[in-house]
Amino acid sequence: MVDINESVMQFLLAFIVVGPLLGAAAALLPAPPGLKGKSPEQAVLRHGVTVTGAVLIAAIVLTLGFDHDQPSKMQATTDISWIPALDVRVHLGTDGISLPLLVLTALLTFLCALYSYFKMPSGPTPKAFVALLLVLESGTLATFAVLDLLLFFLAFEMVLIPMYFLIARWGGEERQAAAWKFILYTLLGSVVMLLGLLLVGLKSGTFDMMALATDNGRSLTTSVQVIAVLAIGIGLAVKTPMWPLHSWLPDAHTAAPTVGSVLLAGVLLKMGTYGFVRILLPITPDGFRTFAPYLAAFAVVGIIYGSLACLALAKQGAKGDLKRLIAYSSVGHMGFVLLGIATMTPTGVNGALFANIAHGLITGLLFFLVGALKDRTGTTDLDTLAEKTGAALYGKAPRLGGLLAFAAVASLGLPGLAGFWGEMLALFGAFDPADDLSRPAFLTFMAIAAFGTLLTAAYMLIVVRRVCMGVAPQNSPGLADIQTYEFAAWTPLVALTVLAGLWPKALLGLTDPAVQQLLAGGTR
Amino acid sequence: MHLAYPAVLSALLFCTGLYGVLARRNAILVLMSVELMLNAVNLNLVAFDVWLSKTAQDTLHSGQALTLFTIAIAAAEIGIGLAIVLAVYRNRGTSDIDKLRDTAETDDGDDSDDGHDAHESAASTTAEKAEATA
Amino acid sequence: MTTTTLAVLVPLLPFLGAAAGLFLGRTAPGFVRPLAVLPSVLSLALAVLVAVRQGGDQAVDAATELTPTGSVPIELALHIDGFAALVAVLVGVVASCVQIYSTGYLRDDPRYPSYAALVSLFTSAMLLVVYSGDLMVLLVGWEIMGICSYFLVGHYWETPEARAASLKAFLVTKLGDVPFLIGLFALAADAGSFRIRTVLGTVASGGLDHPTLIALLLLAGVAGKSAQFPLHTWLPDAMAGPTPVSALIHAATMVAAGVYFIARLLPVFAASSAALLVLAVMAAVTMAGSALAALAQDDIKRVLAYSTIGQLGYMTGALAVGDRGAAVFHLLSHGAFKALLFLAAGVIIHAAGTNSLATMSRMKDLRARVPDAYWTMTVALLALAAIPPFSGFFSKEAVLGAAEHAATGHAEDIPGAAGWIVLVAGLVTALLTAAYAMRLWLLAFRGHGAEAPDHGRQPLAMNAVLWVLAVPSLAFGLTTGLLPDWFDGHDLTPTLATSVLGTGVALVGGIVTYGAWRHTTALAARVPLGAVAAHPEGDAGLVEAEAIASHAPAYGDVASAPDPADPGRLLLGPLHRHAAVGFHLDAVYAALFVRPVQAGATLVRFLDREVVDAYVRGAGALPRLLGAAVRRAQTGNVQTYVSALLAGTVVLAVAALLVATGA
Amino acid sequence: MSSLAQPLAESVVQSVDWLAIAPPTIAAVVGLVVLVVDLFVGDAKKALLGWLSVAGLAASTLMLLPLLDGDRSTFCLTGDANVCSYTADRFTLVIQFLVLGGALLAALLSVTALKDANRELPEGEFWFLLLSSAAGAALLPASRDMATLIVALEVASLPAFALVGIKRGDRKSSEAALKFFLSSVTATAVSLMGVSFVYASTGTLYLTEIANEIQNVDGQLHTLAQAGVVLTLVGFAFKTAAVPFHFWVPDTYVGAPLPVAAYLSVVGKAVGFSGLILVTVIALPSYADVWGPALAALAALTMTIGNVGALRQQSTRAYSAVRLLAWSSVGQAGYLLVPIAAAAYSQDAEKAIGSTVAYALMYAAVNLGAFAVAALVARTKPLNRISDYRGLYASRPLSALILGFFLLCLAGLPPGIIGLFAKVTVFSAAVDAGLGWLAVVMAVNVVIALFYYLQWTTLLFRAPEGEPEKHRVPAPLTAAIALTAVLGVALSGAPQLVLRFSDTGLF
Repeated sequence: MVDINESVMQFLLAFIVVGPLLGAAAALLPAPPGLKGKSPEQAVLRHGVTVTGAVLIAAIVLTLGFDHDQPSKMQATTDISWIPALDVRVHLGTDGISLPLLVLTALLTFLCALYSYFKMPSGPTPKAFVALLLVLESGTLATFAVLDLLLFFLAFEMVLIPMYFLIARWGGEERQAAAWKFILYTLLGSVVMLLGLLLVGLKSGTFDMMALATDNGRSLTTSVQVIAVLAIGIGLAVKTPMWPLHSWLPDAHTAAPTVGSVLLAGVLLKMGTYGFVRILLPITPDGFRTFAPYLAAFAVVGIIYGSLACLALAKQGAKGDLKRLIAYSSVGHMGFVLLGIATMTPTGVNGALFANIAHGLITGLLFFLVGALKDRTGTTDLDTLAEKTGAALYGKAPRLGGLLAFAAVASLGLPGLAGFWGEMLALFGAFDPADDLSRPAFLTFMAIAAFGTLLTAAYMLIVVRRVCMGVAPQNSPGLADIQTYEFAAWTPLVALTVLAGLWPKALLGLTDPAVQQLLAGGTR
Repeated sequence: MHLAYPAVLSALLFCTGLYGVLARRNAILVLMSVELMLNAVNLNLVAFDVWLSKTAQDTLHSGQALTLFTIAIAAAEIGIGLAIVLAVYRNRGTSDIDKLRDTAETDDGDDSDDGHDAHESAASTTAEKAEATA
Repeated sequence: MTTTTLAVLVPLLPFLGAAAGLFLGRTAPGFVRPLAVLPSVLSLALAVLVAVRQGGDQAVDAATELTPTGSVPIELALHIDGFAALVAVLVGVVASCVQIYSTGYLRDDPRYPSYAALVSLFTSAMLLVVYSGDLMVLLVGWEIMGICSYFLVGHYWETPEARAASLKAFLVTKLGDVPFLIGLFALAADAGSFRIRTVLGTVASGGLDHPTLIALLLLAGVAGKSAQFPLHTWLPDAMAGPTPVSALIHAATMVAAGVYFIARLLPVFAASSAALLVLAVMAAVTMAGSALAALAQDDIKRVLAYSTIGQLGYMTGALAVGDRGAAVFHLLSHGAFKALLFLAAGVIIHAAGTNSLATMSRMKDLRARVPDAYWTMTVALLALAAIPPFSGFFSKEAVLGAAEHAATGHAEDIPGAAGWIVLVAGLVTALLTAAYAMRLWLLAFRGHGAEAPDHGRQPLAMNAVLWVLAVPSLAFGLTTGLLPDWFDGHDLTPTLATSVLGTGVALVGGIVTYGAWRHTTALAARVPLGAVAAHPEGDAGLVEAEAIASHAPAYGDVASAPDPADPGRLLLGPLHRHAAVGFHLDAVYAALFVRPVQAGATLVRFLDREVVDAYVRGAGALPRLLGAAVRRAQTGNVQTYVSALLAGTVVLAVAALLVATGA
Repeated sequence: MSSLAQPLAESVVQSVDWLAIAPPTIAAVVGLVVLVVDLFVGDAKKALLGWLSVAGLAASTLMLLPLLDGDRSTFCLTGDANVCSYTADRFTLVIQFLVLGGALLAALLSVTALKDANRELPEGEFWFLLLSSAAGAALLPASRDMATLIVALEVASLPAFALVGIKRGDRKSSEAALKFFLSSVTATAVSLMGVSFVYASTGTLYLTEIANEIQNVDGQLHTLAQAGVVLTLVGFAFKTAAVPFHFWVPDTYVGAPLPVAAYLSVVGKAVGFSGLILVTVIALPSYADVWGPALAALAALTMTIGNVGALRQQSTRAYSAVRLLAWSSVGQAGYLLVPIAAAAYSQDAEKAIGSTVAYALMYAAVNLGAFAVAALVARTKPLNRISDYRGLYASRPLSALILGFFLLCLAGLPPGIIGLFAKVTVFSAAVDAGLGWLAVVMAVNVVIALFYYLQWTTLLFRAPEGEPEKHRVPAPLTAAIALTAVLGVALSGAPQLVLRFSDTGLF
């Protein structure tokens, strides 16, 4: 809307990617004399908030400066050669597909920094915590802003060490095993992805995503494309997570601190799905076409599997953990995103990207709420929370109960809230998949996935029944209702969920032209 | 004389040397068998050199040059080998190769005894040396 | 102000009221009541204005693109024809009455602000469904109504019945909505747009590939939302919510949305005669089954719930014979008198302190305690039983007339069989309706035994609303002449044959029930029964919550009561036990859906822990085992090292030679 | 007579290009000078020898600069000028830089080690041995005929045996020296046998000549030649500690003084794989189908056994830190062998070899850095267990961060960006050559390796048990750590400095 000249836009994007890194380095140094603040911990947490705030403002200005009439054109691009030997170029840029993800990441990290400024998770020095948080932010933002395959791999891996430490040092019980499983599983996936990326890069001669997308796989033989899609697909599927490769997610979420879970669910899962849209769809279309039905099948199984797992956890007497339940719900939601991508139609991919953003907002909010619940009641185990009739959160902390009900309803995909459009478009894409994909198969997938939404509604509302409703004995101590800082951290998420629900054009207007061009063979 | 004779002889020599290295327990004998292996190689080289120069392929006689080098190398090696065996003998009182198990990765928690038995054995050897020099 | 801006304001006002109510709820309690009532009344006024301006001629159409989707764009569209205008007025009327009634009903309930906001949100969602010209925006309104019904039915979340009923209500409607969504996709794929006008155009030009399949898919959604067989089981349980909610949602508006949707897209259904036949059979089964079940219910609100299912069966029957004028006419009149019945029932429950008819039949002079409720309820029951000159008679006769018209083969491309099915079922149900109406009236107001407790005058707000709704129940019949120009112009005046037959059958039903009552009422004195609320002096909401909670402990079942003095028990005979529990459909669903899903859940839990995780843990253990082997190989003996070295060399040499020569 | 003698003399006395052979010669000469000076220097000023050797190594490294412009070769055949024994081309210069740089860093570590050992270790002999070994190691990459190759290998190895056993009173040191000696000598004997077979089948020792002659080897000599090829590789594979020949590594590194272990892990390995490259790529390109699969199998086995061995190290056992570094160096040797194996399959062998050189440079800098920090910690905690590193961040934050950085470089994960890109070059060499299975094995190994590297890194940042005691870090040790750290960070910033060798032709 606001036209900002190109060099400022380039600087903004570069600042968004590199800023947090500098902030992380600065966080390790002792606070400068002027900004001492009450205590070193408070100073460094405030430093975290300021850096993430600056990055968020830069992201918002970038969005304002972004030319909304041509979202398919790559804007704010910087292109500097870094390692000629490996043909690696620092090629940054953003278009309709990556801009919303950039803003979502900047927002979620800022809210996490703000939340932990007031409520520092229990664990060692906050200095390391802020530094790791900023490195994590830089890694995630780089993943969405980078247009070079090897740099994408570098950013993909940059996220692992900080998240490992966040889980291992500030997590809940048996966090070590969960952190190990997270980092080793994801690393194996990403190294296999590297093989695929190298295969594509070497066979086509360049690692530049834009050139490869424009080439649309013409210079790669079909067999090379199939192998590349298999390798890259496995790496991305581990990160998404796709059904059989998901077993690291529940453990990581159960053990991670609230902020860690929010970022893990809100941002890290998106790197996998973004990889599918940015790399596999445009660069190796033929290879992806052979795997699309299998990907759709796994996605649909993931939806049903995730929902059934949540139902098992939500049952009375199953001693299910609430964070583990939300983790499995993420597996289900990501199943919809993968189904959307597997249809290879503009509608499906638009739905996938929309569901990406919606899942980030809603699951981020859910994890914040469960974290707040854990701070208040000391446990997230459903059976201890809801003794016999339920935890009666509506009675004890009405606003917290109301917000939890709102988040649950948004998560089950109520139309009018963000969760619905993504899933609906993915199903609509599956109803009429790309022409050379088998229609009957995708119709059955669509039917099963639609039934999945019913299961999602079932376990979400069972959770609301067991947590929010129930008989509150008179003598039970009332829980503290929502504090101001929690309100500040959560209102943006609630507002955006409602806004995206009521006015989906804000996102689909951006992604649709870019997706149309991406699927039409990237002709400029 | 046909090439096969020296080649077979050097192979035999090499194998005996090899057997010596693997089977003997005393370090000195192991060194001697290593020398055998090196001499087998020298024999091989010289034999090939003669065979090649007969068919005028190699006027440079590099086989013999390499033999000279190998002899020099063997000499240097045996020098250092003996010095090391002497050090082992002086430290342990025996040059029996099977006893050399200190640096192995044993499963039992040998960190505690490792530390002090290194000291006490050093103390015993220094005591021996002291009375030896005296 | 053009009609379009007026039309946009109609759903927008309650939405803004809801949003304001939610935010100001805690901070400024003073504003909550006006914020609840004013938007509904204002939107009612605007709806009337729009209806008058539209006046049944050309449909008001306006659209702006809501969002591109990659293939079929979704538009924020309005399509207001005669039907939409009038139904919107009905919604406005009932919503305003319910809001006013609720101010009295939930006078000192701390959760009133959120309740009022949700009712306003519901009203705006229903108005969105009525006015929307785009199917996807209709679905948005459709599902928001579902979630509002979930929250409102769960209003008394202390009582176990409310917790279970709210979950069941949402899940059963959602089960219907899944095929509904797929049906919408099919329509949009064939028509190339979600706009209703384009869809109707495509249907007219025969563009639908599989009209039967699409019709059946849409029918599943409608059955879920309008509580038709087989997805009707949630409505009786939803009576665990507050009475105004039942009056608004489960009598007049939400359940009517399904019928209204079919009326809007009738050409889609008319395109395949098989669909019409299925619709007719569904309507017939719904009508008969629910009427029988109504006879066996002890809870006054469950009787009315089953009655609603039956009357909706009438409307779907009218649609099955292709006359949407009759269907919407019956929808309007039923909306009015059924809302009145529910609100009156609320008053009675508050006065009697119980919702059980058996207990009421053991109280004397209940009618003296609540005269307003008594008279308005009598009017509504007569309308329900379709006794001339009440509004029910005219609308029901319109339906039976249309059925007879189709049965005698006059209606083109409507299968005669559908007409006969609807006609026969309609007459049987007319008889049963009169029967349970009479039973309810007798048990409630003709009870004798101990003096009914006296808790003083009912709040004015509640009584005033009753009289407001009594007017249309009485006078709506007179508008049969005016309505056709709003509808498609078919004549709605009752035909002689069906009127005589219908009224005769109704009178027979009533008299038989009176006879049975006279015979059994003597037994009432000998078997004392009572399920009375704990705090009768509380506000109506509190009394109702305790009444609902007290019913199951007192009688061992939430629906029926072991009362020999109940004429229904005599009339139904052996059928009574089955009718009371709604013909065991709940047990069937538990076996068909609930148990397999739970079994699947435990299977997944086992699979996840034992199979998927086992591979991951195994992959972790493998390097450890290998590592142990390697470390054990480090024996420390140098001769083993050298022998390994030489063995390695030999193996390498042989392998290299083989590979070189072989490969 | 004189005229006859004159051409004969001419033909006999070769013209020697002294500048080309400057780096190894300077190292050797300085070694001798140190040995002689040791006689005249009193006990107090023994440190002078240390600084003299460091200066000598620095001088020989600087002598590489003038050779940068063109390929210069010397000791050539009078008859055929381009068949030479010593060539200083780009490959040689890079490996010599690696070797001499590695020796320089090891020397810096040794200066502190010698001072701490206060007269237990003989300074004069130590420096002489170190310099002579460095000279041998510098000679090897330049040698272009089998004789010089074997001699250089031996000159690099023999002093190393002595260096390992130099701690007079220590049982472990002598035992380690004996094990190292016996394994190495056997390997050399086998290698010499291979050389003799190759010589028999080709009739020459010059690598370039072997390349031409070996193509037209007739019938029954063919199997002899193939056997010769494999046996020749054994000697060099032993030096890089490929799997069947790796058993000596853990025991030797534990027994040897830490600087020597560092020296062996870097320079020893450099000698090994440069020898491998010379033999395979220059001497026997036509036998690629023999040594290709052999090296690929070796690489896969080495990686897996090395990483898996390191996985099982318990952190509380004595010397577990050095033993872990030993096993990790075996694992890293596997990564080094992959591009050489890939050279057999890809058309552009030199590009693949460049990946090994690039990875080796990264590995050298980072591994020596890790050893330097290990030496620093060993000064206060002699048992050098991994558990002694617990909470290092509390007492020495900077060195903990640096060690963490080095370990993550070895693991190949950001923040160790140079480690990541070096691994990417090795991966791309393997993928380019179509060795898919090897790339997958390597991927699995990266994950296994991360486990023990990251376990050690997390240990650094955990809360320390006892109170952290503070004392001064000696100057040479800080210099070594600072040099490697700056090198690592600079390379992470601009990996092109190292990775460009994987792009340009080296020979």
